[in-house]
Amino acid sequence: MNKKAILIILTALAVVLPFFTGAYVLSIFISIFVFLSLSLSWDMMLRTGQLSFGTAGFFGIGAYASALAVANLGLNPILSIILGGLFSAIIAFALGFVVLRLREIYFAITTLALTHVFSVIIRNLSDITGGASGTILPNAIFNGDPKLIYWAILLITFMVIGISEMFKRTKIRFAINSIRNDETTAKSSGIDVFKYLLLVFVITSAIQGVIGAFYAQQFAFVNPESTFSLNFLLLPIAMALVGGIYTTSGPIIGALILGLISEYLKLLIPYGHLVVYGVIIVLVVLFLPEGIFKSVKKLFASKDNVGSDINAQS
Amino acid sequence: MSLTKKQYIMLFLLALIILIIALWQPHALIYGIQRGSLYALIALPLALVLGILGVLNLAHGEFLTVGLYLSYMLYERFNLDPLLSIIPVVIILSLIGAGIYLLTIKHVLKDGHLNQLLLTFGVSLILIEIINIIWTSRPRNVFTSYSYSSMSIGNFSFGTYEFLYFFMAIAVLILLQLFLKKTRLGQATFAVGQNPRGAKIVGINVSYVYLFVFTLAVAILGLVGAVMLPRTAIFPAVGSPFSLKSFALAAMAGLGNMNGILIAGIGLGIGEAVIKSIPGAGGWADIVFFGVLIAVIIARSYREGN
Amino acid sequence: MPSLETKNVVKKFGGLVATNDLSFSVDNGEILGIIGPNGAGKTTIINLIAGTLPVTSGKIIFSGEDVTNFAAHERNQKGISRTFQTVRPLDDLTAIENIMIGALFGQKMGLKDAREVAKEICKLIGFNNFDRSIDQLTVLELKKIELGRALASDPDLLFLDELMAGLNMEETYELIDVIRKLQKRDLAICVVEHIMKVVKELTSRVIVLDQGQIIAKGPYEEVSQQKNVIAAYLGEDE
Amino acid sequence: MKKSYLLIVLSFLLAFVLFSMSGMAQEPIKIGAVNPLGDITGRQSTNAMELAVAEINEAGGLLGRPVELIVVDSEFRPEKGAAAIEKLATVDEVDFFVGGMSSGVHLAQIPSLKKYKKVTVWAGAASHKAEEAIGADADWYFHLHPWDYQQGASYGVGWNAIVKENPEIDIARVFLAYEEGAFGSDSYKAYAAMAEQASEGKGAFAGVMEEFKGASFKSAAMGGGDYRAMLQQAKEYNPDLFIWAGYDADAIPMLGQAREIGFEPNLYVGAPPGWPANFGRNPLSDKVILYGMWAPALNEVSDVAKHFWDAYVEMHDEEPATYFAPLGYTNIKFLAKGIEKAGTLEKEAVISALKSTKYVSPLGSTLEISPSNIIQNQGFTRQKILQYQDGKQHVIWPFEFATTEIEYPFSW
Repeated sequence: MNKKAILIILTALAVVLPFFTGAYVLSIFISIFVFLSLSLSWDMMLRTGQLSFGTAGFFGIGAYASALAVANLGLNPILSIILGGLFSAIIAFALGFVVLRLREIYFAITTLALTHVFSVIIRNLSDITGGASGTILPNAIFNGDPKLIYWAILLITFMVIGISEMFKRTKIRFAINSIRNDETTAKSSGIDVFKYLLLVFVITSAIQGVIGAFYAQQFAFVNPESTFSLNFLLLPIAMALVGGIYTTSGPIIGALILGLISEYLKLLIPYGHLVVYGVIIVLVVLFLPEGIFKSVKKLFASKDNVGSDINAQS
Repeated sequence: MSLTKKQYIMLFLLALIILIIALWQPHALIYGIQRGSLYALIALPLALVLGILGVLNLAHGEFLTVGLYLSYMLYERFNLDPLLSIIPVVIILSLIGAGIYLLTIKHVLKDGHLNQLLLTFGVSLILIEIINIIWTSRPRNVFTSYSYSSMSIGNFSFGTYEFLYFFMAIAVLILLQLFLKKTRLGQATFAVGQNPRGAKIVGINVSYVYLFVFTLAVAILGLVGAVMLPRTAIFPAVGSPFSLKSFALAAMAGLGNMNGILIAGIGLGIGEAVIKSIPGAGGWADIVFFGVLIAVIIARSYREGN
Repeated sequence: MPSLETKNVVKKFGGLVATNDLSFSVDNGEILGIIGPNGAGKTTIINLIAGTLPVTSGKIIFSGEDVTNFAAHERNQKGISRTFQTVRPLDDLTAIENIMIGALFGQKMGLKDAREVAKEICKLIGFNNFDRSIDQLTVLELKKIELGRALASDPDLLFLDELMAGLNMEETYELIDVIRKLQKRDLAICVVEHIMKVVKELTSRVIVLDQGQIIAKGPYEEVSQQKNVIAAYLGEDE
Repeated sequence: MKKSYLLIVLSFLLAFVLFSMSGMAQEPIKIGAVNPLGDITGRQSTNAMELAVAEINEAGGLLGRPVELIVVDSEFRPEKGAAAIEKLATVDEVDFFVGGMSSGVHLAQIPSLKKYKKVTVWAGAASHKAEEAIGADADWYFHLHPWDYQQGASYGVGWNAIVKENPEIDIARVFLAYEEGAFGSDSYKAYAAMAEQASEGKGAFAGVMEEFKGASFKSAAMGGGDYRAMLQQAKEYNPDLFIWAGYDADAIPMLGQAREIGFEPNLYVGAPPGWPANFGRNPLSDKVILYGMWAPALNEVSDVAKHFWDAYVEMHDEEPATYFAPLGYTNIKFLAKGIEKAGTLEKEAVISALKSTKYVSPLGSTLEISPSNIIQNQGFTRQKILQYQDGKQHVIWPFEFATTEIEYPFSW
């Protein structure tokens, strides 16, 4: 009950934030929500046991689908965000039949390689995509109004959180946990492993596509270098791991903490702040290996039964 | 070593393809072998760490960068020829590698792959930024008289220095395999790679083997760095793309297949060079690298699946 | 009509023949024992019939339907269920949630119904700690969870792969009683066991495997006297 | 461990509070700058801006008020660059925007810039895409760096002039090697268009360029660094003038690889935004021609350039490495001169003052505003043609700033 109240308050705070703060803080939160959603989507795939390195790739093709639809076909920008998600989902669906045969590092490197393949194709199809210099849009979405943009990404983020919770609260949870733990047992329990992998792959890719499309509409441009930047892969992974994987709260906490720290460090230490950022990441891995969320949870839990702490192996 | 019929056919096809390329694009063949060997040379230590420790080291390329800068520093400070700097660079970089291993990586070996990934990502950030603070982002070079030496056959000239990469790749490969098979430590390493728990039971000091393997991998990168320096511009992010390429080669060859890394490296190197040599198609060269990578991995999954 | 019938099933791994020309059948309400020395191919048979391994040749008929080309999860949904030798429950689910998996996917149920089914099964197998987390369970309880998961998909054919391994006598008899109860529900059950007492107690009929071939068939008492069977088991010690 | 972690968090929070409270000042004129501080270009440009501000304040400030420069790092990341504009506009409430580097980052900033419509004097970002994104209406936007197409055209003008002076020089066949990213491929498009025009006797290259060909390469900065396949194509084409558009990291390896395959064009030209440290010390550099905005040799012919150099070295104890340093200095000085001229911070007045401001810059040319293809207020339109001689960059064109004459032909 208490937890519910806190959640409602936090949600309400997030919704009314634009009334109490300026464009700068909003822009920070917009960017945090972008990475938060990517981070959650990556984690959702990870819950099936599949380590995807394709986040930036599906982000990128969603961004391009949306930007090109607006620039060349005059599609409504809001609809184009949905289109970006659809496009990524379709590509993921088609590729899924081949790629989802792979496991572990082979799946990881293949999804990463696909990201590069996407960006090379887009760079070389310059007649359609604008090539290496990219495509610009006449106007940013909502005319660049930070409040509306904030609420739009907040809505998307709530939807992503909703999907993540759906993954936690429905049958899907049993399927993907089972697949992650032992595929043979999963199959023998009647779970269509491929179907669930494909489902999760398509949904998470669609999320990444939507986020990419949103990003393209927010800044009114796409180009291969910025749009397929590995930042959209590495930062979400770092956020999920810092916060704690296999949960909804973990990536949220990780994205908030890393997002705020990186912005704050930059203002505090103009030169060389990335060193401190790197050190923070290393320290978190070394001292909070389960991520901040689970570690904090344990800290509270251990108050209840002191002494039952299982000693970590050295 | 006996080969099956299938393997003979494969070898024959490979030879045929190489012959065709040699006649059609002789320089592409040479550049492909040279560059591909470099890729393989850098991928070998990554594969070693991935195979034995099970750690995918995202800071792999950054250790190469540190090696390059160390060699550069020795050249600037003491006017030491890069090739002569191999010994001090390998020693210093080994110490740095061992230090970083003991401080960080050692403590996450039991934590699962993802934490190792994040940790090495953090380490790579730190290394890049420290280099950036010390030397700025400005590219630097050294000049040696021999690094652009060339050979001519008729009208056809090509550089010879990079053949060093090829010979070094073969030498490193042979030495690594000799080490794994013939020395006690090597056999212990092999055992740890196969089954760490079993190795522990039979009395192998696993944590020592891990330290050794990681240090050895970093030492090889020091060697490569010193040899590469005369031919490259160095800047803080110079090594980063090699992490990805190395990972790609290790995955393409399949875990534990060191010979495969050299073959894959050279194969992809030639493929890239051929595409680059076709006028107007240069921009597609990366597709070859990643396309072939994907194709090989997926083809293998089908073969193993059946 | 037998519940399961295999016709000339062959499985090769590369050049290695794992099972050769296997033909046998199990009826509803029957408990068949599958015995044989280590490496005889017992678990391979389960894998072939449950669909986790494809056959090289031969046919598998289940309830009159040819399921040879069905995927593992489809066969489970049709009614073939199995337990695993090494129990690997999901440690982020509670005990009863582990059992629910079978009902959720084997019977395509919703969460509520699956929980009811799982509770029923818990009653049947004598398991009470519904909401315990997995790491707090005893070995017997883990085995029960494994059995419960297999039962939750409402199988017509059940494979038990060394279910009794690692249990003491008392616990073993508790599970034997459970399996007897199952038999009364008209299930076809195949028991792969090393513990001959269990085989003797439970089965009406056994098949003996050696190097992937059936070398003997019949009631345990008869078969255990056959020379080739004794030789196969003795050979194991060489 | 857990306690110490909490301590760290708490100290961060405390620092945050202290930091946010410390932002009070009197009423200076605030200039907000966004640069990539992790990169030498952005760092030195910022240093040069600080120098300019220090000089202005020493001389009594602007309109009797001190000038404050507030710098935010763009980190070369589009969303960070955009957030920086938002911070400067809403938190620091700056009066003007300045900054530069990276078209990708700048494109992401443009929606924010358009939202605030503050007077903006932008030093870097050369892609015509940025010009398209800004659009024709933005009278508050001033852009100093020549656009990509202007750079290309100015070389045509330069070569025409040089060929007139030195009839033995021939640049009929031109080969462009371009890195496959935005910078390179935009250069290629610009050249291809100019070659098309030249064949019809029009445009800047008319009369000098007769044939044109290009090939792309992957820059070492992007993980490439093997130019031989491209150079082989160049060698087969046998151009009079070989030019590459890439990054500083490509400079020396490309030269070396050209030499080893025996590729020896009469004019070997490079057009990266900067050059590697000690490029001149490398014997391969001799007689290499370069395109750029500035060279230290300008100190010999321009007092402003000399003054800038000395003051920069004195203040920061390092030498300016790229033209982004004098450009950053110019960025502030030009804006300050416009404000002075307007006599007020009122937007319309500053805009019209800037439009008519002429500033003799340390880049060796006078900065004045004229319209470009799309925008109203473009600053520099011309680049310079320089040459490495005896390890030093010398200006060979425009002749008024020439520090020496061209050495021809290029040879190993």
